Amino acid sequence: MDTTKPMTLGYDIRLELYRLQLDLRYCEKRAYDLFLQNLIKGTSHLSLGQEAIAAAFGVAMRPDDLTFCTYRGHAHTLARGASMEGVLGELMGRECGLLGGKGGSMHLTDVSKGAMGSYAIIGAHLPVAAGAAWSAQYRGSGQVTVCFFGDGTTNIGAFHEALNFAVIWKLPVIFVCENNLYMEYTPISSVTAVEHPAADRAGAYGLEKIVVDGNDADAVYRTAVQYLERARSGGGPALIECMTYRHSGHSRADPGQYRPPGELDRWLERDPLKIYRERLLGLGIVEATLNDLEAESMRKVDAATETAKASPAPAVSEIDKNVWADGSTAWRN
Amino acid sequence: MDTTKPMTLGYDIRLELYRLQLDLRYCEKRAYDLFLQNLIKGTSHLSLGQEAIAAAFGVAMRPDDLTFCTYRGHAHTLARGASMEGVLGELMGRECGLLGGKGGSMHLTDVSKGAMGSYAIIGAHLPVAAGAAWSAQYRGSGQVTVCFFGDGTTNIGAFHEALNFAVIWKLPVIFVCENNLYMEYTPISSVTAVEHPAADRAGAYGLEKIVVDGNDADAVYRTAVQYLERARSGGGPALIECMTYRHSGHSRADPGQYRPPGELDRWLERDPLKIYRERLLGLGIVEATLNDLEAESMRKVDAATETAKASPAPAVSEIDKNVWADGSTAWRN
Amino acid sequence: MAELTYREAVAAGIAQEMRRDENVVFLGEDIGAAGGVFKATVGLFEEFGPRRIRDTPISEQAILGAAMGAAMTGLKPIAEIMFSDFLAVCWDIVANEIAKARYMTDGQITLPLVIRTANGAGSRFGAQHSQSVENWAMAIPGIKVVAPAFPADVKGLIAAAVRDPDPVLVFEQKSLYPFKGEVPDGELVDQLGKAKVLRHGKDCTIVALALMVHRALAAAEILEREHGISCTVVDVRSLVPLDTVTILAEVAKTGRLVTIEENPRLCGWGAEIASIVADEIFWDLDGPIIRITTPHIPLPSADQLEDNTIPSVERVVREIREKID
Amino acid sequence: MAELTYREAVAAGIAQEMRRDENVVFLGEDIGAAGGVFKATVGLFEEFGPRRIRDTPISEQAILGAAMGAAMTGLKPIAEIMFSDFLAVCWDIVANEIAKARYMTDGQITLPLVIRTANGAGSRFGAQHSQSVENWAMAIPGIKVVAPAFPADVKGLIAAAVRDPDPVLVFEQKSLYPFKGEVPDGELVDQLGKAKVLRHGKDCTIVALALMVHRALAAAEILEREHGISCTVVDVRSLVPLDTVTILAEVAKTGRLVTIEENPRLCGWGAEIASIVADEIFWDLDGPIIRITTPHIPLPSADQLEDNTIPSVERVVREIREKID
Ligand SMILES: Cc1ncc(C[n+]2csc(CCOP(=O)(O)OP(=O)(O)O)c2C)c(N)n1
Ligand SMILES: Cc1ncc(C[n+]2csc(CCOP(=O)(O)OP(=O)(O)O)c2C)c(N)n1
Ligand SMILES: [Mg+2]
Ligand SMILES: [Mg+2]
Repeated sequence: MDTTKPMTLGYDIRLELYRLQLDLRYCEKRAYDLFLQNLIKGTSHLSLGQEAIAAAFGVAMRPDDLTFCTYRGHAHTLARGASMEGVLGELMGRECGLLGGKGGSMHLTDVSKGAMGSYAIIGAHLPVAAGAAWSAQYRGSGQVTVCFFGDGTTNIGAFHEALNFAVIWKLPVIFVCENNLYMEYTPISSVTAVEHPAADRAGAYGLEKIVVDGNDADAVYRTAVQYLERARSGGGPALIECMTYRHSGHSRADPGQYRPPGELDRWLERDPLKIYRERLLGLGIVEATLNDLEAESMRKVDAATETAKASPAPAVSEIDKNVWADGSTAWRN
Repeated sequence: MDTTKPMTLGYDIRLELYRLQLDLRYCEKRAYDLFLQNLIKGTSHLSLGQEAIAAAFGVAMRPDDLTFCTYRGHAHTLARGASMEGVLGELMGRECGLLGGKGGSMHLTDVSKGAMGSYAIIGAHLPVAAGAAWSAQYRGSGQVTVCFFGDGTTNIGAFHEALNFAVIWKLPVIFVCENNLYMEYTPISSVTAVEHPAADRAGAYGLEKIVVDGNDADAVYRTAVQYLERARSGGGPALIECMTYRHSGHSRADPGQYRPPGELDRWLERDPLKIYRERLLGLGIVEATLNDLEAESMRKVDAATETAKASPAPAVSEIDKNVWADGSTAWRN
Repeated sequence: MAELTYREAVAAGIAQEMRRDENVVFLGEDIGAAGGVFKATVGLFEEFGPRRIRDTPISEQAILGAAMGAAMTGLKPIAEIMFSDFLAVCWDIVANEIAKARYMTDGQITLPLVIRTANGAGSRFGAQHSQSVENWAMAIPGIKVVAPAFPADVKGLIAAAVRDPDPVLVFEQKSLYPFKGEVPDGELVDQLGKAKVLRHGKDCTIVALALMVHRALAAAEILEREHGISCTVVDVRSLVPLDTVTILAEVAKTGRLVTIEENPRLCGWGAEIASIVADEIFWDLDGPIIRITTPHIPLPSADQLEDNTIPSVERVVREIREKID
Repeated sequence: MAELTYREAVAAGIAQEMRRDENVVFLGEDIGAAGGVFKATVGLFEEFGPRRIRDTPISEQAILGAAMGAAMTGLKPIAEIMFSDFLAVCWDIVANEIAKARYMTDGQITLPLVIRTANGAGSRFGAQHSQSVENWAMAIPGIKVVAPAFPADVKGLIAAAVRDPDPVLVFEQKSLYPFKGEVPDGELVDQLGKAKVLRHGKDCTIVALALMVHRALAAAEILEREHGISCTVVDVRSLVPLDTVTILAEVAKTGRLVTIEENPRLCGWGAEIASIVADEIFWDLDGPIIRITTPHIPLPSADQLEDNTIPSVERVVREIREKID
């Protein structure tokens, strides 16, 4: 691939990128509504405003590629093709949930789609992702592993160990830092020694510095294709920092009042869906096509919501299942 | 301080550097002899060949500065002024040992001399050193903390966390990586993504890259003075990589056979004591002066050995002392 | 007497000690400007400022390492680990460094520090944010461990922990943060290592901790009222030091021991107490020792699953009815 | 039957499984070219080469994380953590990730992996390299835990662990590495979750693990010969799953239980077994349950101090003589 010129993207790819961003946005918004109705318990971390990244990778990845993500993982899981009712059902603690209600919002997983789990301890999934990439390399499967995490994650030890490990074994893994400027309530800049918490550290692992506009699905898609291809052909890992912003608070409990006035508004101007819709119109795609996509996405979310709402609570007997591979939880004979 | 010109070192400093290197060398050699006589049990990690670093910092530090080091910490502890009988006694498990026989070779500590402990879990003492520096900053004591560790330590998570932490809080702490090319039996280059495991990562924490000849006590001393002064005056931390080599195996159990033929010989040519003796002679210091220093150092080691040998084993009743500040070990009433 | 919530009692305890001693400092993630993710440290940043209240990066090893280094050089740090589950990412600093430094150095190093952390289930957070891990700490020689059940104990035990010259882990049960209770006005300093007898009975002695104390009390009430079974309830409060004097005396009186533990079964504190009782007052026992614990599984997240996993009042009533006569 | 050392049995067990299954891979620090710091993996690198036997950086989280990621995608990794004390630096990966993945995903993720580690005291290594931490693992739902005492068990249990579809922690007692014993020729695959009765007696049942099994046997010999006290000795072998059937049956027969534990006292596996016995066969007991453990302190390093800290044959004899009649 000639990486000197920007890759030309066809209409089909572009429509797919829009469609997927819509799905992620509408489903996440629905999750928010369901909180307000108290149908979702526990906590929940939304990706509103950050959808371009998950969507671009979702479109760029091969179906058998592997995704690892965090508690803020609804979008990344959906982007691999997990069902909306599976996701919403899990958030609502229903039987139809991806994890039968056992995992909850922070642990969405759909192994059948290559969504290898959402991990809620900061940093832990980076070495796990490296391990999945090692396995792909060992088995010669050609799979690439993509591992998403936040800016705050770059200051924990596991980040460092995983990056070095992936490089020395030349593993087919892409580490994607979604820099949304904040950890929970604390700005990343106030606790990090460098400006770009991921990219400015790439050199420490012999990797190149890559910073991408994370609100521009095309930019993320081009970068994704380039490094997925490189990793797939044995060129080893990459560390990509995507600049973005979350529209809502860190989690359900957070109104986000620590953000300086005007900051959110400026970022809403750069809303990835807004940007992308305008771009498609500029490219001559007729508005009706977009309206159709939007309506179709909303129908899917509505249908999934109904399915999930209709699904019963998991049976209490499920508690005693699936610690072990034999399906049991027995620790004694 | 003008850091553009090399600092001129006076004879007194130079003789002190030689004297201290001799103490470290002779005492460590004695430890080796005592192993062979089976008077030292357990394991032991010698600094033979690496003495210039501990000695240079020992001379450069203020008496109330703080040292943190590893299981390979005999030299660093002695260099702060801990007694030889305390060190040898501890290695031999005697009552006169610095820790009364409770810690052993890997945990030498002499708080009265600012030797704040030897830590045997890779990486753990880096954040602890940062904490001591925080305390000095908070109390306005003007103390600087120096934290020694090996090349292999740069790949563990705690390294990363401590470096970032020290920089963002601008702590008066100097991290000194003694790169002796090997972890236990594995060359650092085979498992690290960059050539200089510490210095090539300094940029990831907004620090400058510093690589020093660790077998040249003057070079280390000059660097130490420069960054100790900077840290003391509020300029924040530094990460210094000292290139060196251990003459013996990793620990007592290791004959060091993984090293390529000729490597040890080349490094023996660059033995810090040999280099330094030649330099002093070249500077016009008469050989008799050096011979006297050598004899004096050997006398000290001999005397310490006798004291330690004469010291009894610690009383069994000591087992039940000093878990808690009240001197007891009680976990119940 | 003021009525405070458990979370307000946390801030009150810390504030009391910070006012008293300039060397008490507090660090952790989002504890300062934001007042903590559980809002348990609201107001401290405003009162004590950024020099003494320090927001940190997500670097738990650095947080506890820094606390350790500061404690050995004159400060009295309080460190927050946001959820107790995260102790796993800095367990080396707790178990291998902080807990062992004093003994290994034969007393040269003393570590007056406190680690506070939010422990336990009930919030639908799933298996990685809901564990009761006080037993991890109890199993490590060299750290003291407390787990208060009431706001007054929270304030008093945090104060005692700060004043104690040794490292103390304070497990705050996150399900109790909204719980309100009377807290005496003025300076309040409790004592580590003291259990409390909250109710006296004749038929069995229930020993419980944190949230389970409340369930034990509720169950005891029902057992008495509806089934004529009269229970002593002991709130352990402090796992290390352990108040075996009180526990053994209360078990000996009724002849029966029931532990109620939120932790998964294996190697819980209840096992330890059971083994002490079965050794030292075996001849006072009138029947089997019962442990009521969360089953030995990770915690599920959906409402009905979580509620049916940790010991409920109903389960305690049922098991005691079945097993104590 | 060949006579192998405990350390040779480690390599034999791993080699047997690597020959059988191409998906078994092995990673850790200095395990390959160097044959391991305890020389327990000598010859594997030569036989299986650098693709399957991988030396790693000092990055324990990466080692276990990599094992986990590989296990969920088709490999059967064996990971070495050099000293069991170092589990603390990667405890999150063990306790929060590996142990919970299967349950949290309701069975979507299965983790056929093995973690081997050198456990225990006796080498004068001091408090950070001598711990017996098998109880840390036992307390975590979702991992299986074995601790063999004999070379044949080492080989057979490592093989069983590799074939098991769930994560298994194998604690190798480092003081036993030079110990020699008969190991059957040919393929050897043991079974997880089975205790072994090594000696039958009438007066009490000693339950022990790893090195303590050898001390229990030696003590039982002396007690029988010199004091006329006849002891059953049960080697627990597997903490999870726990063979309560065998243990309860053997304790019921003698009416007395003595556990011998190398771990510091609080929350040891012996406490768990004591609590099970005191619940389920209380009426079969003829006297107090005795636990003989290392005191609840970090381990000292000097010869006399260390030797007088972990339970010795003499101490076992003395305590049983005093307490069992
Ligand atoms: C080891 C650990 N420490 C702390 C937390 C609590 N925590 C959850 S999310 C979060 C902020 C993470 O920030 P970032 O990595 O930027 O991701 P974002 O939430 O912005 O997507 C924190 C501190 C955790 N889950 N794990
Ligand atoms: C967390 C941890 N992992 C592994 C070890 C075992 N270990 C002790 S020393 C050592 C090598 C350290 O290499 P380096 O940092 O280069 O220091 P050197 O010994 O060369 O001075 C290893 C792996 C340990 N002590 N702690
Ligand atoms: Mg963020
Ligand atoms: Mg080295």
